[in-house]
Amino acid sequence: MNNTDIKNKIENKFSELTISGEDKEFLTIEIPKNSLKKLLSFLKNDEELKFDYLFALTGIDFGEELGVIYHLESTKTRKTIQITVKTNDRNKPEIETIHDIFPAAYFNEIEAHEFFGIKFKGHPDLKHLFLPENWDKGYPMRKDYTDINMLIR
Amino acid sequence: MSYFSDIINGTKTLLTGMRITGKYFFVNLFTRKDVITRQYPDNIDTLKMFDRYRGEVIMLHNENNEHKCDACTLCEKACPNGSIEVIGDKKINPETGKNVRFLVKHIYHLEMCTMCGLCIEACPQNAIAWGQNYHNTAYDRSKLTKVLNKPGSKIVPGLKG
Amino acid sequence: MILNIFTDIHNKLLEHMSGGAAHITELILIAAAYLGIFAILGLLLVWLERRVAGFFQLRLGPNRVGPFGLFQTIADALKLVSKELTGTVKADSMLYRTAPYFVITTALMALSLIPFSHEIQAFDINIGVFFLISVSSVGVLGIFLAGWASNNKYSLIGGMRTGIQMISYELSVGMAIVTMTVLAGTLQISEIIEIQKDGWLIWKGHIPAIIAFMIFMIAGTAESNRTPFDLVEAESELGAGFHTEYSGMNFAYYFLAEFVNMFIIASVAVILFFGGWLSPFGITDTIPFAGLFWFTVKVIGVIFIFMWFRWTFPRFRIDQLLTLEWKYLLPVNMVNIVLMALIVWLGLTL
Amino acid sequence: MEEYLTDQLKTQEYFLNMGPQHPATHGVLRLLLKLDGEIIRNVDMDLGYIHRSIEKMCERDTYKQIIHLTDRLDYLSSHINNEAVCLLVEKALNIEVTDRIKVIRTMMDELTRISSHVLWWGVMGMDIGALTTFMYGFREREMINDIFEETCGARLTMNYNVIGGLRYDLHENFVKRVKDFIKHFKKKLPEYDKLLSNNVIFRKRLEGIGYISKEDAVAYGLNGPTARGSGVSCDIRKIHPYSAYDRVDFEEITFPEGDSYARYKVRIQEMHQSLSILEQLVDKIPEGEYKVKTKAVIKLPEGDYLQRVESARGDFGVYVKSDGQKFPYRVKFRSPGFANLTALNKMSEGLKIADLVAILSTIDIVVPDIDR
Repeated sequence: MNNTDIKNKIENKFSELTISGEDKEFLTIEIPKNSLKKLLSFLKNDEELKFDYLFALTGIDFGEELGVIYHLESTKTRKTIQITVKTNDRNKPEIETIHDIFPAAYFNEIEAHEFFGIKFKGHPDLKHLFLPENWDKGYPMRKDYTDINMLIR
Repeated sequence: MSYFSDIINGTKTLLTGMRITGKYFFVNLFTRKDVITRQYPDNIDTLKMFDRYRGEVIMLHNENNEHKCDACTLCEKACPNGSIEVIGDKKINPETGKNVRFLVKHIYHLEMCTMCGLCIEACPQNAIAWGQNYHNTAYDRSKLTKVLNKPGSKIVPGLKG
Repeated sequence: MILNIFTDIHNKLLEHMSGGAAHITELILIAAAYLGIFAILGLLLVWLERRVAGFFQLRLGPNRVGPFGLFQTIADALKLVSKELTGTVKADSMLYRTAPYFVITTALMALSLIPFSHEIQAFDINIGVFFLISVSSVGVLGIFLAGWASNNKYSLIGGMRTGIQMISYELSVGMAIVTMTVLAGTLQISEIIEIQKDGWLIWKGHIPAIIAFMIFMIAGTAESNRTPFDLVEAESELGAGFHTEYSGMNFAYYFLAEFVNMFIIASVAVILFFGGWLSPFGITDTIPFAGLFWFTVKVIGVIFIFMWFRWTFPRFRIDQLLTLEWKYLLPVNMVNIVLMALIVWLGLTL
Repeated sequence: MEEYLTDQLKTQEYFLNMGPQHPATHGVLRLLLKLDGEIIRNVDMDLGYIHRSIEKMCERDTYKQIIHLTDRLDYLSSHINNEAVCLLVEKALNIEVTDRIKVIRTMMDELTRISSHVLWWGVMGMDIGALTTFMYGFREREMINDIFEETCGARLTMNYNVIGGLRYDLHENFVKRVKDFIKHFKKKLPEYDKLLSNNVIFRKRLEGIGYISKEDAVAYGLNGPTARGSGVSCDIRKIHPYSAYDRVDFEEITFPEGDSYARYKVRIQEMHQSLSILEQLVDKIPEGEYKVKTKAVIKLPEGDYLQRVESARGDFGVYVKSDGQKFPYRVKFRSPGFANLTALNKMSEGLKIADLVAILSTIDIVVPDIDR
């Protein structure tokens, strides 16, 4: 099963997403945030694809938008896939949680929330994990965050 | 009868473990052959670090108190932590009449240095190198800020400066 | 020939003063002497432990202060003396302060029974062994109280673990001793040693005595809170266990008492199984004070085995500790007593 | 009767703060335990005590400068972390490195793995209560550290990989030292089994403790030896071979039991495998350049790049989003320890404090790797 097969399979099922990177190492999918959960549970539960290993969950600041990048790996085909969701709202960014599909996402989502301020809808406990409990100076990993103590060249 | 065989097998495994440690004990008691620790302040005279050991950045000086640094600041740019500050100035070389850079101070903050070695790689003149000094402790942080070029030192004649 | 230096002192004192005064002077003298022995023993054993641990672990151990590092522990003790005594705010301060004294007092009381040689035994009571067991079980209280009074959860867990551990292993120690007293036929320590003049009890009682010895060693390790039974202070789980909140000299009391307790357990093993201060085959029995040498050698031998255990084995978990006691040691012990009784009854002793 | 008892014998649950300074947490990890007596009801964790935000620091550094930061992630497999960044950049720029570089990198990886596992073994014994193992582990580790120091210049933060090769060529003593080490370690490794693995107390402490099923292991994103103890085949060296791993012969160790002892056995067996890899390569280091010429300023083309390597703790990944500048736009270090730690609550449910310590040991966490 190569990237083209996977691409075709996903495109048959979902129409609202864009897939690129067929010739690259892994497929790159960009999907609107409301169909994210549907796509992920499809990818996980499909017998042929079986993307059941959440390799990484990365929060990212695109400048205008905030987003989350999911890297999934299939334990069956050993293919990797990259899924990006974006949200326009910088003040109240909200993305659905996926920790009920991938338990591994639980702490990663807390991390993304802490550093990028992305609210994961449905996550039971978005506490402070890395930052101090009384942290209120914003979201440090965003591009517009400034800190006087930061070493900037 | 797993009850009794458990006891016997269990005891056997314990005795095997005791044999291993016991062997080391008696070897060390009588010969000290297996002792792996080094007696640190006692061996300070014989202690030698490996040639490539990255202890601190030093500037190489020859016997005439001359170095090779022409204050090009490539090392300062290469440093990820800002632990190098090169203070250079310009003057007119009396021989050639050109306006050239020369080094005033090469300041090295050992307390910020992560020993990544990018500065030494970046240096086109091989003016700085690794020193094998391992005894870098100080009671005051400011003592770790060092000036690498020795007082009164000059650039090796013939080089650009 | 000197029979017992303590009787000698008693008689000497009586020559000079009245009965009551002599008695009190004697008490004070002996108490001071034993306090000295306690401190020296504790410090020496700490040094020995560290040195032995060093060799087990491919190191040298303390070797800088004094010859062979002998003064290292004295230096450490001096450091501890000079340290501030800290405590938690809401600790039960009365219990918190008194708890260490439970431990040292009982250790001292037990120490008074130990015959270092034929001549040196302060207190030769006719129920000696029984007295020893009962006194040493009071020492647990000190640890338990320390755990409770510190008002620290780690200490509390440590204290609770002590309670469980001691109640369980007290049994095994007691039963192993009972097995040997069946063979010896007496509880008085000097008599137990006297009996062994024609052969040590571990030889006389052969199979059941050897089993009793093994049980005693296991239970004795547990009694003295040493690895593999050091759950009370399991440093990888509880930090320091019951003495987490103790500092300075209060901590040193526990530390020394732990080592003195180990000495006591080892001495009991030597008395019950290896003929106390008797020399092998009676070679030096006529020389005065030679017993001291043999006693020390034997005790250090047993202590070395304890240390060997400590530096080899991993630690038990609390439920495994109880399983070992109640499912393995206790039944074996019961059978062993019957076996010993049978052997004594049938006259099969060697 | 039982109802009566549970009604009368009420126990109170309480919290115990394990860490940030605690001997069993291997650094500054804080665990909040909800306990009933000694039985664990819930484990909550608080991280970040040594969070340095290395990912953010990378956004202001060039690709060359990133490498030395990865030393400080999982300091016990620093060489492997360096390699991940170098491989990523080399892959993105299509830099083909020589065989010599590949083989040396592989050997260094395996030495790193052994030194990390040896340290883990020593500390594992210490957590369970056998203090002596620590020094025995360090005896072997010291030999490897000497090899590193002689060739790379540092013992822990080696920073030996550079983009397009290696910082220095191998030291002339390298081959001899590695051979000495192989000979020495072959003799000492069976001792590990005799001293600890077969010890009845040790086995009783680990067997059946901290069980996690294969399905859960995948779902929680477990990786490395921790997942392989549950029977998940996840060795990146086999799945996505890099450097010289496609030309050496080794087995991927998996055990199906899923308990602490299985995880323990995986690491012990991995040391044997690493040793065999070293043996295969030590005599066959090809001649060639130790460094390929690269551009002075490295700029990655716009796009997403991902490189995974098998570090001593598991599946270490670097994800870089580049916008074509000389600084990366976003760098993500996928930390194996963080993923493994997330399953701690699942593993330790209903067990005792002593078991939690054992589990923490067998998942082999390194806190800087988790905090990043």
